[in-house]
Amino acid sequence: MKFGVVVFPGSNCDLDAYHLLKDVLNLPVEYIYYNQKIVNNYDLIILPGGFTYGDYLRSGAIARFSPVMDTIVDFAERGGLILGICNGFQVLTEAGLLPGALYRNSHLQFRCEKVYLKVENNNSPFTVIAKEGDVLKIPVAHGDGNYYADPATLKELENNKQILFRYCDQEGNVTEQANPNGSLLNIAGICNSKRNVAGMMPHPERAGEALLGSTDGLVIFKSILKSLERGGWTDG
Amino acid sequence: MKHIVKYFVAWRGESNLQFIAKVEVTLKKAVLDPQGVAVENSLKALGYNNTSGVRVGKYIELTLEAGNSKDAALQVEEMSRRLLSNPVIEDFSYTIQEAGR
Amino acid sequence: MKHIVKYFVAWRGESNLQFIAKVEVTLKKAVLDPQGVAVENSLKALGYNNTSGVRVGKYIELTLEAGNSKDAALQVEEMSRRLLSNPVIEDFSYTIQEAGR
Amino acid sequence: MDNVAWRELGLTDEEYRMIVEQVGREPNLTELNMYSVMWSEHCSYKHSRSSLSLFPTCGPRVIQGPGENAGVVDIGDGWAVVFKIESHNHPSAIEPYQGAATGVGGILRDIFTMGAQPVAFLNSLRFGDLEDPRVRYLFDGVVAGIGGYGNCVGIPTVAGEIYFDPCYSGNPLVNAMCVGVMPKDSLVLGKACGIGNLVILVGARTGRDGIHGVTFASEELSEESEEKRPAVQVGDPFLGKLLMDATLETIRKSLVCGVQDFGGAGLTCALTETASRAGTGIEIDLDQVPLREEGMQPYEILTSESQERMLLIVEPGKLAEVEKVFQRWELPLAVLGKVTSDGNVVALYRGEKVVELPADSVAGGAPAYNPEYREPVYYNELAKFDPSVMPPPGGFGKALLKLLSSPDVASKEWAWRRYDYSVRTCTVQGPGGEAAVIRLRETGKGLALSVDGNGRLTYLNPYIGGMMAVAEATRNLSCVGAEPIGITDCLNFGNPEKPEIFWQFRQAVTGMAEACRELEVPVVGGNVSFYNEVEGEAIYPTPVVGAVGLLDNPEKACSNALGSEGDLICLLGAPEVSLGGSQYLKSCCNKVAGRLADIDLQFEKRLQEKLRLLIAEELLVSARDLSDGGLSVALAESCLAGNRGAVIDLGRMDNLVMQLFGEGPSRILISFKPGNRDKIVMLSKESSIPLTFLGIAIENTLIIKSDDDIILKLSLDEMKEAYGEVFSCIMG
Ligand SMILES: Nc1ncnc2c1ncn2[C@@H]1O[C@H](COP(=O)(O)OP(=O)(O)O)[C@@H](O)[C@H]1O
Ligand SMILES: [Mg+2]
Repeated sequence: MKFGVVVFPGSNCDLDAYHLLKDVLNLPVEYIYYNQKIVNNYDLIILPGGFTYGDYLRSGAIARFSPVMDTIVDFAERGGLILGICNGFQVLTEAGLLPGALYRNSHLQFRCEKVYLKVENNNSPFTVIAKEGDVLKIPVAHGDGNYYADPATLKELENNKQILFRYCDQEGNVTEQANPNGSLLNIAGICNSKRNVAGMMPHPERAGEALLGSTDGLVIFKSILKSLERGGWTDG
Repeated sequence: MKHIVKYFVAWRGESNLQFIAKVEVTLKKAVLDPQGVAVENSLKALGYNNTSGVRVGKYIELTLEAGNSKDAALQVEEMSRRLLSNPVIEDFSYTIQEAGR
Repeated sequence: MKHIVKYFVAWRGESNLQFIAKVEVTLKKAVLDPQGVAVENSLKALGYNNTSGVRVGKYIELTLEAGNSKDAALQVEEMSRRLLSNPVIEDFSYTIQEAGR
Repeated sequence: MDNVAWRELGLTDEEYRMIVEQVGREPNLTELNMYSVMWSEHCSYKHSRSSLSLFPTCGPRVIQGPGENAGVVDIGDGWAVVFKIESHNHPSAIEPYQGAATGVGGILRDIFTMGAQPVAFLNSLRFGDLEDPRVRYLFDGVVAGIGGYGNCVGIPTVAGEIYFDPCYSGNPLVNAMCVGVMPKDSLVLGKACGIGNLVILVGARTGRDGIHGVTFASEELSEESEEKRPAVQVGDPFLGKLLMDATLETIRKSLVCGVQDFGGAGLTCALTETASRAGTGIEIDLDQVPLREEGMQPYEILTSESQERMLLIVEPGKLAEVEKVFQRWELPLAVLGKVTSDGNVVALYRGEKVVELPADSVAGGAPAYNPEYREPVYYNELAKFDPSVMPPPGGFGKALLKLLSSPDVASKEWAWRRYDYSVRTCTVQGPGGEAAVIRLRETGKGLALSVDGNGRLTYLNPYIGGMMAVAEATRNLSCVGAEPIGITDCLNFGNPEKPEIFWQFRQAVTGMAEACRELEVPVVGGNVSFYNEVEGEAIYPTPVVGAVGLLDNPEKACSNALGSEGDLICLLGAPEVSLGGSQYLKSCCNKVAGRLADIDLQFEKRLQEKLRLLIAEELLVSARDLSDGGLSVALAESCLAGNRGAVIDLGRMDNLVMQLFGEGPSRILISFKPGNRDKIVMLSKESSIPLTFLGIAIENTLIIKSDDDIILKLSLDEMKEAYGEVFSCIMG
């Protein structure tokens, strides 16, 4: 088994993802640099959080043209598992690997806080060990997490059950108050229609140790391990 | 505040024309523009080696009512200076157009 | 990538004119513009009650070399679509002007 | 030379005479500019140097005290902590976002310059009255700028403090602190070592940023166009982050012999300081400096404060490897020249020698002044005020709500939720606690961090105020269970050439130094910011202390939140308090006056030691220092943090205002399980530390009784609203 964490110029949660995989979960993991090509056969590639290229112009806009992205697109097309966290999610939408776009939080401020996520769907390699309706406590830290997609795309996301997580309150109610950034339908995380590529604004890698306040983020990583044990993810 | 009150009154009194104002706000020339640099590098990496001097600024579009275009321009000038731009580091320019023309 | 190579070649080959391109990127009408709302509120708080429909976008200025203005426009169109704007949420428009004119 | 030149550059005739003597000839204009910036107060500390020598700077753990870019303290296991605080007050007053952002960027470079991986930011802020729209603009911009830079570079901002007072209206204070860690043996100093080694500049291109005070009367520059005017420094956190990673990589790979960041006075400072520290010289070619603008003059290149640049001293044989590291991130690198042996800094421009100056003279030759000082009239006047005549208008409950909703006391979450405080996944306790706690992955230990200062107290009594700042900062560390191991300080004052201001300065530094000695905590670095005045009106004298503590086990860090119902609540420490200078007087009675409670530093030390012991023995549920607002605010805040109520009985008391709102040092509100009571009583008795039983934790309501009379009763919701929503209301 091998995990890869992509390092773009300006990524800054690469270390956190790496640490979680290596030191908390004891998994083999290596960095993949922005100017490399993917040569190894990774079981999962993480696009971590941060401010790639300073988030100048638009979050993720410049990173998506990094040399490594061509091979990441190939990897996705071959069915490889990809998880974009925060800025990684933004890069994936910019690259067209996930539908929609993430733009300025509706209140216009960067927001760092613990939020609650409702697991909307467990039919994905990223949520398979969760029960639908489970509530996870995971922090967000972003300024551009406001998810937008046009009505047709939203409908498709719902119909295909591509919405993995929505912002909710502690009891699991999806309310406007629980929405930290103005995202349509309180969307916090989605996957593609093949279900091998997912993106989420909250940081599961920051919720992996009790000392730091929550271990709920492990649900996502353990789901990934579970589906890998089962021999990968086949749609359906 | 006196200025504004004046305009405000002016507008209450006579204005019935609609104008579209477009304001461009850019960093002053001597001020570092990290966004511009990043975008220029990215354009070059994409093969547009023929680009240079990229600057990234803000663009603001708004509708305003005013008695005439001169009055509209004065107001846009004023709001650009007071709110839309930060005179310490930014310059602005604008155009005014009567709506529906 | 093929596209770019074409332009790149074109530029190497023939271009000797300099153009100034100005690109305005705005959120699509259907996309809520929180910055626009905030600016409009501030304008109103300052007394500009006669303003409405404020939208805040980006303004990008750059210099490019090209053989002729049509070629320059094609390239600006392309870079706007690929990098400068995100078609999912944004529209863009641009103007081209020969430098020094 | 026309004698107008040096005066216009801010040098006195006597200073100019010293320069001529030290150089052995009259300097040219470029050289004079270099002297002007290096002999400025900001770089030469000419008014503060002799006072700063009062600070104790040594200790068994100190690896590097003041004099380098940051202080370095041993934290065991082969590791060291590196930290420093710095002001960016004046730039932030002009352009709050960029001023604060570049302040954060600057202090970040001071830390990684030494070879340390930055792990945390802190900040201490002061603004005027929020009624003023300009103040709101400054406040919002500064907070956004701190977040804008810190969030982007991926170093968590874990603690800070914010206060408001009209005296800071036109002159906000923005003090930023950065903390880093590194293996002890990878310490790098800002020294230009090794004759023949290369002098390299990496990072941003040099523009005309922040070339100030440089008004030339000379002909060549008289036609300064609009565009040549000094520009506000703009930070590029993206570049800053890459520069940090790449610089640290060269240090880890032992590719560099010296590293120096570019701060105030730019290239001039970096060149002369590194050469002076190493006892060497440097010769560079200004034409090699990558420029952002055309037509820059040598003096502009030499004094530009463009951000995100570093100076590296590299052996020629290692150049290729250094280049490789910087190339990975596509960072520009330029070889400017080399280290020489003659002690001179030489700069060539278009083939001509434009500068040849003794490095020691430029970097360290400035005179040290001992300014006059005089006790200001207000001092005795204000101390006479008798605050006992100020009962709470509208009752105790109303007064507490008023205090909780005053911007000084109210929750600063509106600001700190805009800072990424959890990136790097090491933040055990973020903003909102007594001190922040971060775990060190490498050693398993923890660091506790706090920043404190109280301008109002220091104004009323600079000597005690100075002691209080040190005591409170270290007390906050002890509240989480950490042992204070070093401090850094930022001294924000008015114009030191005014005797009353210098008196404030001298008194405050004396008090701070005494507290450091008694509490056995060394000062390993800091910063002085003078001339914080607008139109002759100075700010409150505001010394700010950044303190660093060590925790053997971060899992044992104590919080300030009440735990379960039934837990006992006690006051640990001295019961003496005063309403003089209190937050209560300011917020509820609109008065800044009175005599401060005294501080017994020996007692403070014992108290902190005992508190740490109680926490190490895991006897406590919570610990909170009593500061602004006294007992009442501490109780309310502990309730809010734990989402618990409390019922408190003060017994028979004559002066309830004093008991509830009076302030004084050396007091901690603790809570614990009833089963630990006997042990805690015994341990506090052992060191003769008073322990006063106050009450127990209950659900939902704070009730305070005196002799069976309920004198205050507030629901958690009422307090939450007062405490939690002020800034969203004011700032939107
Ligand atoms: N108030 C102070 N207390 C202790 N040390 C100080 C103080 N002010 C300045 N110093 C020390 O003097 C030196 C020069 O400070 P400064 O010029 O701010 O550094 P830099 O060049 O990194 O900006 C530093 O080592 C700093 O720690
Ligand atoms: Mg320094």
